[in-house]
Amino acid sequence: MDLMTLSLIAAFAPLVGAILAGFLGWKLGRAFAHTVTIASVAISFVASVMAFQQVAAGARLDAEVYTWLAGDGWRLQVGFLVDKLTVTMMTVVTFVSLMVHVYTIGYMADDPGYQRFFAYISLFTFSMMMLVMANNFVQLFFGWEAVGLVSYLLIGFWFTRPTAIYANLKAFLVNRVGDFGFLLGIAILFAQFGAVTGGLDYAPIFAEAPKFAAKLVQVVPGVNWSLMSVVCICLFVGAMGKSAQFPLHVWLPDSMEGPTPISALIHAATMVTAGIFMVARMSPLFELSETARSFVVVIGAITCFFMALIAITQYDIKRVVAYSTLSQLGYMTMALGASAYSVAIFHLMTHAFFKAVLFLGAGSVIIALHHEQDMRKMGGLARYMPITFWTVVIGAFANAGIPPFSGFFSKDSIIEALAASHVPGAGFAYALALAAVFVGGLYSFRLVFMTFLGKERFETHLNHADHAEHGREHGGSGAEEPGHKEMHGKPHESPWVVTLPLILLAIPSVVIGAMTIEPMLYGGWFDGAISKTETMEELAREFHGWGAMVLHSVATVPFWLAIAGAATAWFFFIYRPELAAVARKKFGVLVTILDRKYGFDDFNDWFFAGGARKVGTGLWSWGDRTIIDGIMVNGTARVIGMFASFARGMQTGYIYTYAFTMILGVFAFLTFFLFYLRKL
Amino acid sequence: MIPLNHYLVLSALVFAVSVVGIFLNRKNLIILLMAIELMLLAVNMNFIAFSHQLADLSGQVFVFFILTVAAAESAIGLAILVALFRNLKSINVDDLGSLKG
Amino acid sequence: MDFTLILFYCFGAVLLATSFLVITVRNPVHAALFLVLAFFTASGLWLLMYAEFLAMTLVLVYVGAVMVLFIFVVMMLDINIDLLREGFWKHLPLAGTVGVLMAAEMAGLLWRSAGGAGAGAPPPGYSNTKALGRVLYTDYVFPFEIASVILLVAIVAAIALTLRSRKETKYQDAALQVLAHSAGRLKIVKVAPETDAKVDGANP
Amino acid sequence: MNLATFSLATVAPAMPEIVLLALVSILLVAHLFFRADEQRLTYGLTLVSLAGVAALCTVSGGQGPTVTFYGMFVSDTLSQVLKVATLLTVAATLVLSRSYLELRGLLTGEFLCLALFGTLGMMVMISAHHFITLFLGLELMALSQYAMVALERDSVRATEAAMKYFVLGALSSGLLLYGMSMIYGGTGSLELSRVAHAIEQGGHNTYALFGLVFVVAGIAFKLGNAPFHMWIPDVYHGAATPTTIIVGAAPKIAAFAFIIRLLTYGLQGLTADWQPMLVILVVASIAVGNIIAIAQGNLKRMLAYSTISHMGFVMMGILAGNEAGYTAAMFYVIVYAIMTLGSFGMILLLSRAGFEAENIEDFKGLNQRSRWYAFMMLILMFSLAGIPPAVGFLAKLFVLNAALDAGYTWLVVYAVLLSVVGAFYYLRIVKLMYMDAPTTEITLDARADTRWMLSATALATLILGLIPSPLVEICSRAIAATM
Amino acid sequence: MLQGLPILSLVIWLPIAFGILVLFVGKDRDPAPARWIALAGSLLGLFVCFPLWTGFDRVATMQFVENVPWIAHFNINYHLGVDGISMPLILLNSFMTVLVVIAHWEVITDKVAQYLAAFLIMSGLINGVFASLDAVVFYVFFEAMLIPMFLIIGVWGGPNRVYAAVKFFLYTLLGSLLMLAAFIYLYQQTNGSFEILDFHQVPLTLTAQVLIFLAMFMSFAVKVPMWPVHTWLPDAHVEAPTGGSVILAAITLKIGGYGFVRFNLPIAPDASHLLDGFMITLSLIAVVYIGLVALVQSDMKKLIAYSSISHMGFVTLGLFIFNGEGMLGALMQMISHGFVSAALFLCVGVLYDRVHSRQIADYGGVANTMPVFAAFFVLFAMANSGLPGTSGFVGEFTVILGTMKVSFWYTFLAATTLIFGAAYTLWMIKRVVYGAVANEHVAALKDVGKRELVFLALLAIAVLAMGLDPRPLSDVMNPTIQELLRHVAQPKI
Repeated sequence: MDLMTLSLIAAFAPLVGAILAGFLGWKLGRAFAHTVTIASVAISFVASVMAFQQVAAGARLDAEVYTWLAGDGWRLQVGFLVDKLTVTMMTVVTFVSLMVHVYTIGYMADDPGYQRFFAYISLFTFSMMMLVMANNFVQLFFGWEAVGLVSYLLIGFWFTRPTAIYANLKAFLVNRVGDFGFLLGIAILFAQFGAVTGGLDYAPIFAEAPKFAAKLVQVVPGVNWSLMSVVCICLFVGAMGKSAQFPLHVWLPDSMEGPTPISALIHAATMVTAGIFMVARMSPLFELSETARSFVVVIGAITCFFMALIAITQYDIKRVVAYSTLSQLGYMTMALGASAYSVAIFHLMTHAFFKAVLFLGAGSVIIALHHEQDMRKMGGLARYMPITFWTVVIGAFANAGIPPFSGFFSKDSIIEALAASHVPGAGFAYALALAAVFVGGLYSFRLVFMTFLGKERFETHLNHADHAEHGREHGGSGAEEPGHKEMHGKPHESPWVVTLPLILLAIPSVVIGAMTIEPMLYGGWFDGAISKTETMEELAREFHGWGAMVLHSVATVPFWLAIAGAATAWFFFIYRPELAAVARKKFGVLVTILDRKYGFDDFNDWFFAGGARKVGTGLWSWGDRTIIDGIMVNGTARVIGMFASFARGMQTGYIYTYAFTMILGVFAFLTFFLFYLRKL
Repeated sequence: MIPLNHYLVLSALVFAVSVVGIFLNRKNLIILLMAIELMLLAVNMNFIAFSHQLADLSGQVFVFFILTVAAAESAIGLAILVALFRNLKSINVDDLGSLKG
Repeated sequence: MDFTLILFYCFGAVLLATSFLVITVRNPVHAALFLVLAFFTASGLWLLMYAEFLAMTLVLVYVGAVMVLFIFVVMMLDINIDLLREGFWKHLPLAGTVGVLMAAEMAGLLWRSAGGAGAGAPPPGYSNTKALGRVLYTDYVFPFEIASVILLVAIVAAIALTLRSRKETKYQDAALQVLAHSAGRLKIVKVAPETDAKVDGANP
Repeated sequence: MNLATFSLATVAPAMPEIVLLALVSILLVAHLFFRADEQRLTYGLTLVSLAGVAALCTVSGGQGPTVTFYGMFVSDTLSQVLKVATLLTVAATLVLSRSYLELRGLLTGEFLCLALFGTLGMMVMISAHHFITLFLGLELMALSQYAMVALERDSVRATEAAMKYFVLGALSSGLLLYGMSMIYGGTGSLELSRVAHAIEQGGHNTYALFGLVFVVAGIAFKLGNAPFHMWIPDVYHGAATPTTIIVGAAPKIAAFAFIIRLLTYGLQGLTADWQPMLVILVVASIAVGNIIAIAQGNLKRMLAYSTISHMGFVMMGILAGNEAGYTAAMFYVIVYAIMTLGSFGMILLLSRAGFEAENIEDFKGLNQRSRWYAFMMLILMFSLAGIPPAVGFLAKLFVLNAALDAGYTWLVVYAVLLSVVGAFYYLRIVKLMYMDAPTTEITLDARADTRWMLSATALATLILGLIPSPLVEICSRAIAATM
Repeated sequence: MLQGLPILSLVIWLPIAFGILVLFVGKDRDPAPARWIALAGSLLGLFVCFPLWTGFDRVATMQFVENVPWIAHFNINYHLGVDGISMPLILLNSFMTVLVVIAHWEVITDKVAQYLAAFLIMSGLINGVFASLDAVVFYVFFEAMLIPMFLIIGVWGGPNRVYAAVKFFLYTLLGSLLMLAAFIYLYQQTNGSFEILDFHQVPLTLTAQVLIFLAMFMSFAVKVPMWPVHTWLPDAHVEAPTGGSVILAAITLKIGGYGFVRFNLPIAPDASHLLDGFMITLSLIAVVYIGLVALVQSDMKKLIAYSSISHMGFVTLGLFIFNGEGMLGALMQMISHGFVSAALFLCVGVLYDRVHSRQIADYGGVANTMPVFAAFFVLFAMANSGLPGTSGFVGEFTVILGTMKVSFWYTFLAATTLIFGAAYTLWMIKRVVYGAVANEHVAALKDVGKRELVFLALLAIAVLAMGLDPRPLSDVMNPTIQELLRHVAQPKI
């Protein structure tokens, strides 16, 4: 099969699955829904792998599927660009998606919205494929928004929960803020390049871009900015929204209101990395603007470190993982800023696996505990659910960047890249990245220790007051959940549909880093898809194979920082668990700040949401109702009415008034002629 | 001979007086009707003066018709007045105010 | 200043004075009489312009017919004269001002206009009446007919408006009496008997 | 001077008038011989007379102006058209008001004869070619109407209205005559063509100008232009509704003819002088009519004020001072007569014995009571408001077009803005009919002739709106033949 | 099949004829015949529109031209024709009429025949508006259309319907009468022609152009509506019955946009260029200000009404940036908004028919009892927030692309609709559709029936089809747009 056919199959098979499940699922039942969607995603995966092989063999596709819209001298198309970057993403996306589909059978077994859920995740897979396979900005934006839509639908999947529908609205709006920037970026590209490129396809724009490298524009009158910087920053704002970078990160923790499989699939492995993918895809543009990269690296650093800190104080298992995701996304962003695009993609890939493991593991725990998510009510689960435990441990190791797990290779490469980079802000980023390694070790193992080891706390948790308090603490996240009332006996290991994906994902979490670092980063895999950069060349000079890297790591700071983090976690949560509370008290202010997530949510609610409502109310009641309607419209009517009553009074009913008026009229005419026209 | 403008001014003054009579009088409708006769008199004077000046008979013919019409007019006016008086028991101009606004 | 001019001024003064009095005097009978005087002076003025026929007609038609009609109506309608002058002084200033201004404007304008000496006396043997009569039935036959229609209308209107059969007068219409028959006088109404059901319903 | 100069040829152009006069005279005598309950015979004869004369008008009279009776009388296409329009309007009025009149005992021989005399007066005016005929026609019409208004003689309102109408009408006649006397002095003639000729020859003419002021005032009174409008609301309100139509519809056509004959033909040379006066009239009329109408609760009064504004529009057409303007004004005035017939006809339709449906409130919920007549009224109201597709819009369009052509852009904008104000009160009627609940359940039981005639007039406004070309052509040909 | 027939005349008069037929046939007691005749009429009306699409040459000239003298004396002709701008709007209108007839079926029980007749007649009149090439004919249709709409709002509307109806009527009338004055002026300038195409060619001074522009602006800005003459719209929408809101939002607002394209731009190109800042400013105010106002509405229909104003801001923005992208985007936005706003109003109508409230606060958790409906509602909401893949995206995106060619900050402000649009629409969705069942009314809701499914599905298909493949539409529009832009670029002074 040629690449085009494969691409079409890979992209549209999940759509077909989604449509079948969505429209016929309610009639044909659950089995039909999951069969058809899993089959469709499996087909997509197979097609992706076949495409991978072809591309690996040197094939490349950049072709139009159909013209979407055209005007005078420009046309916008739907088309596929399948190169090595794309196939990497395709394979990862479809694989993780397939795993999540299977996992869902177990996780959502009792849910009344079973078919709907499958339709959604298949639709998501389609959207994500459209996003990664785009050969132009329009389709990219389509995919970009479509994954946002599905994310919205899935976060709000349990739509009777107030927190869920709050979270999905928030997620969509925050993403829209990012999309706002993204769209501006696209528009600038079109405005500047459109005349030459006749559209928004990548290839001609990348080809043209260097000619514009020195072009200056005045966005603020009088201030000259580099065009490419403006474009890249705008585009990156989009990435900030989708990849939850500071300060648009606020939606991601709340998005944990959605069912866990989608937290794994969308909010960890695939969708949130779309921003990273996009920037990597745009590397020819970003390479033209140091300012933009500097911006990127700083944002990434801030996200990476500060979000990791929050993870330490969270008790909700999914939120810990979510903040960990934020932090990891920060790493990737830093890598992008440091021009190590392939490293970012590399970390994206490894992260996809290990974070999926963590989420699905967490989900497994949650099923076992009948939808309990508070880690304070867990502990000691390792003995009841060994598979989950071991896979989560693998995930935690990878997450903490302990060699030789996959996360180590990617994370270490990022830190190396930061050290090698000369972009302004790289030094700052380097420092924060190192600090984040420590924090990463700490929260990863805190999670493992609190959940799986230590005392068993899950039996004693069914206290309603306590429950309510916890609900408040987490924005009401733990509110009513179907089937979550009583604990029936001990927790037990999840069924095979849950554990199989865990295992299948855990394997690459371990090995994928070691397997692919060399070809992917230094073997020229991404040549032609991602710009070659100085940073990468410098890294390449230092790289001597994965084995050497592992061995060498023992002599580096990050390794020991990660270990230190893990050790700290052990100290506080296994060795002296009571100290955790003491520390919490001691650092009360800090903990409060972290608990309140630096106040972003409050600020956003107060300033943006509240402010917009206030301004809207003001404009409505003052602008529309008082000034325009009250004074201008009804006021005019009133004035005319008053005038009418007054004029009506002149019609007195008496002949002499009438006669007098007539004579006045004649008199006026006479005077008019006599004095004004001087005719008489 | 008497210049034309003498007649014209005289009739203008009579005309003005009659007009004032119409809107000054607020009590008696009959006076109103008389003022109208006076007004037509002024007009007639004009016509005759011009007719005389132009040595053209048509002005005088017009006056003839005006006189006829004025007679008919006063007949109808007085008839209306009588009908009104029967309804209103008054010919006070001020009482003629039920239709207004 | 020749005699006619003096005559003009005299007549003019009387005409103005009487017209002024017509609109100001209290008693409508007096007003009517002043109007008669005004007509007389006007007819004198017209004579100065050799419009003999019209001068005569004015006296005959107006003084003889129209003013008699006026006085007749004044007499017929029993009017409280005292009430009729109320508020005269209140309205005088405004009405007077406008009147004076208008009169001044008109008079001033016409005074300035080409004076013209005025045509002289008609040639001897000229009969104003004859001349008028000649054109009236030829050139002006159409308006003449219309004028007659107007008079007809006045007659019809006056009768229609004022003729009335008094209510208190009893007429006998024999034709109607003959036409009367029982059906128009007597009506037999069928009253439905009260049914038991209704009684039951009313007394549960 | 030879009395034998009258021949059939000289009399023929006036044949419709002569026939009408003869018929009225016969009727006047004949009706005395009918019993009170046989007055429908008089009524029938009246209609037959009107129809017959209208038919006669269409056959007699040619294209170009034929002046006869020594310059007293002119017959041309304009007179032909306007006479037919007048006669039909009067006939339609009588058909509409038959049951109303019968129920109130007003359908008397006097009423019908006076109506016919009034019509004769209008015809004389329309064909006038001389100041005297203009004046006599006007007076014949006016005197008949004074009497007709007062004919409901037991009604305080009617007699009061008649008195006001009479006094003010006489005052306006006085003004008109005064003006005519001045024009006579200025031009030395009373015949319109010679007047026109004299003005064109004469250069500046103080007398004529001075007279013009009074003439325009007199005309404005007849047409009902502010500030000479004040009789209109009271007379429309006070008179019995059929009389209101008689006073309100056909006389506007005659008044238009009066203007055409006097201002645009006789005083053509003074166009530049009467235009500014007409501007004042238009401005005042449109404002007064539209604004005061808003505050009315009585439909007849409201329509009266609406008349004032409509007459402002007619004047606007005249104001343009060109053929297109006169054509537009003529179209407008004919259309206006039809709309008046219809809108007052609705009042007749809704009225019953002892009940006058003249308050706006009486139209509440008409749609529930009768869909058809609510719809008819809707058409009429939108036509009056100048909303297409009813013909009122086209009438306004043509007039505005003419005014703009003459350079009165600001006036057009002004008129247009006030039309919006005007639309409000027409809308209010529609609102009451369609959007309010009826206050009474009484079904409409008007007689078939009223109903058919009303539907015909209302549909005519719609059909003329869709197919206006014939009427436009007639108007334009009539005006062209006169100029 | 319909070759040789006067298609545009059919398109106009067929619905009107059916409307009159319905009026006569319809009985208040038994509305069924009226309903079926109306349905037949609307379907037939749509059917005769098809040749317009299939037989349309993708060029800029006027097609399907009919030209018959109407009032020869004033050189007014019954001149019809469509180009790439008007033809899609006619299709849209005919389509919407079918939906409205379907939508009324069980909902309207009072004076059914009159209701349907009003809609059918209005449909024909609106087609006339789009097809007229003679200014007076245009104006006749333009104004006549107000009458049925006035009645629809006033007779079948909500509690405050009279105020809304009168406000709607007078607002619109005020604007349109000034336009009439401008038409007359142009008639003089062209030496006696009311042909719109002649208006396009006539040279005018800048002052004249500005005045004409402003006069027509008054008319079309009210229709669009642009800030600050928009306040009739929320009132009218809220009070109108569902069908009225649908036509009002989907079609009549488009007449405003169409008017700008057909009249303002080509007749007064220099004034358009001179006043573009003014127009853009008003458009952006509409987008931002109205977006914020929409956010705080507690009445669903009012919210959608304000959202309409905000979306129509994109239309005017796109028109006055003078490039192909903007123009195409504006036209696309018009069509799309037709589908989307109609769909949203129908959705609200579906709820209103069951609960008899439009207040957001009276709902909550509708998705529990009406899942199918909720799916449609969310889809249309997404289209309203301009999600790619739905029709709402096409216009907004293209306009934004075009605007960026003009100014960064214009684009910046315009693009805020991405945020505001999503905020107000989805917040409403959150409060209405999602959540736990809020009260017993919601608990008692029945999901959409077959009839409702039909119109919702039709609209959903339209929204998605246009979002995924707008090209056929753009191919129709593009030649006309190019021609128009060429024309507008040439000074007329």
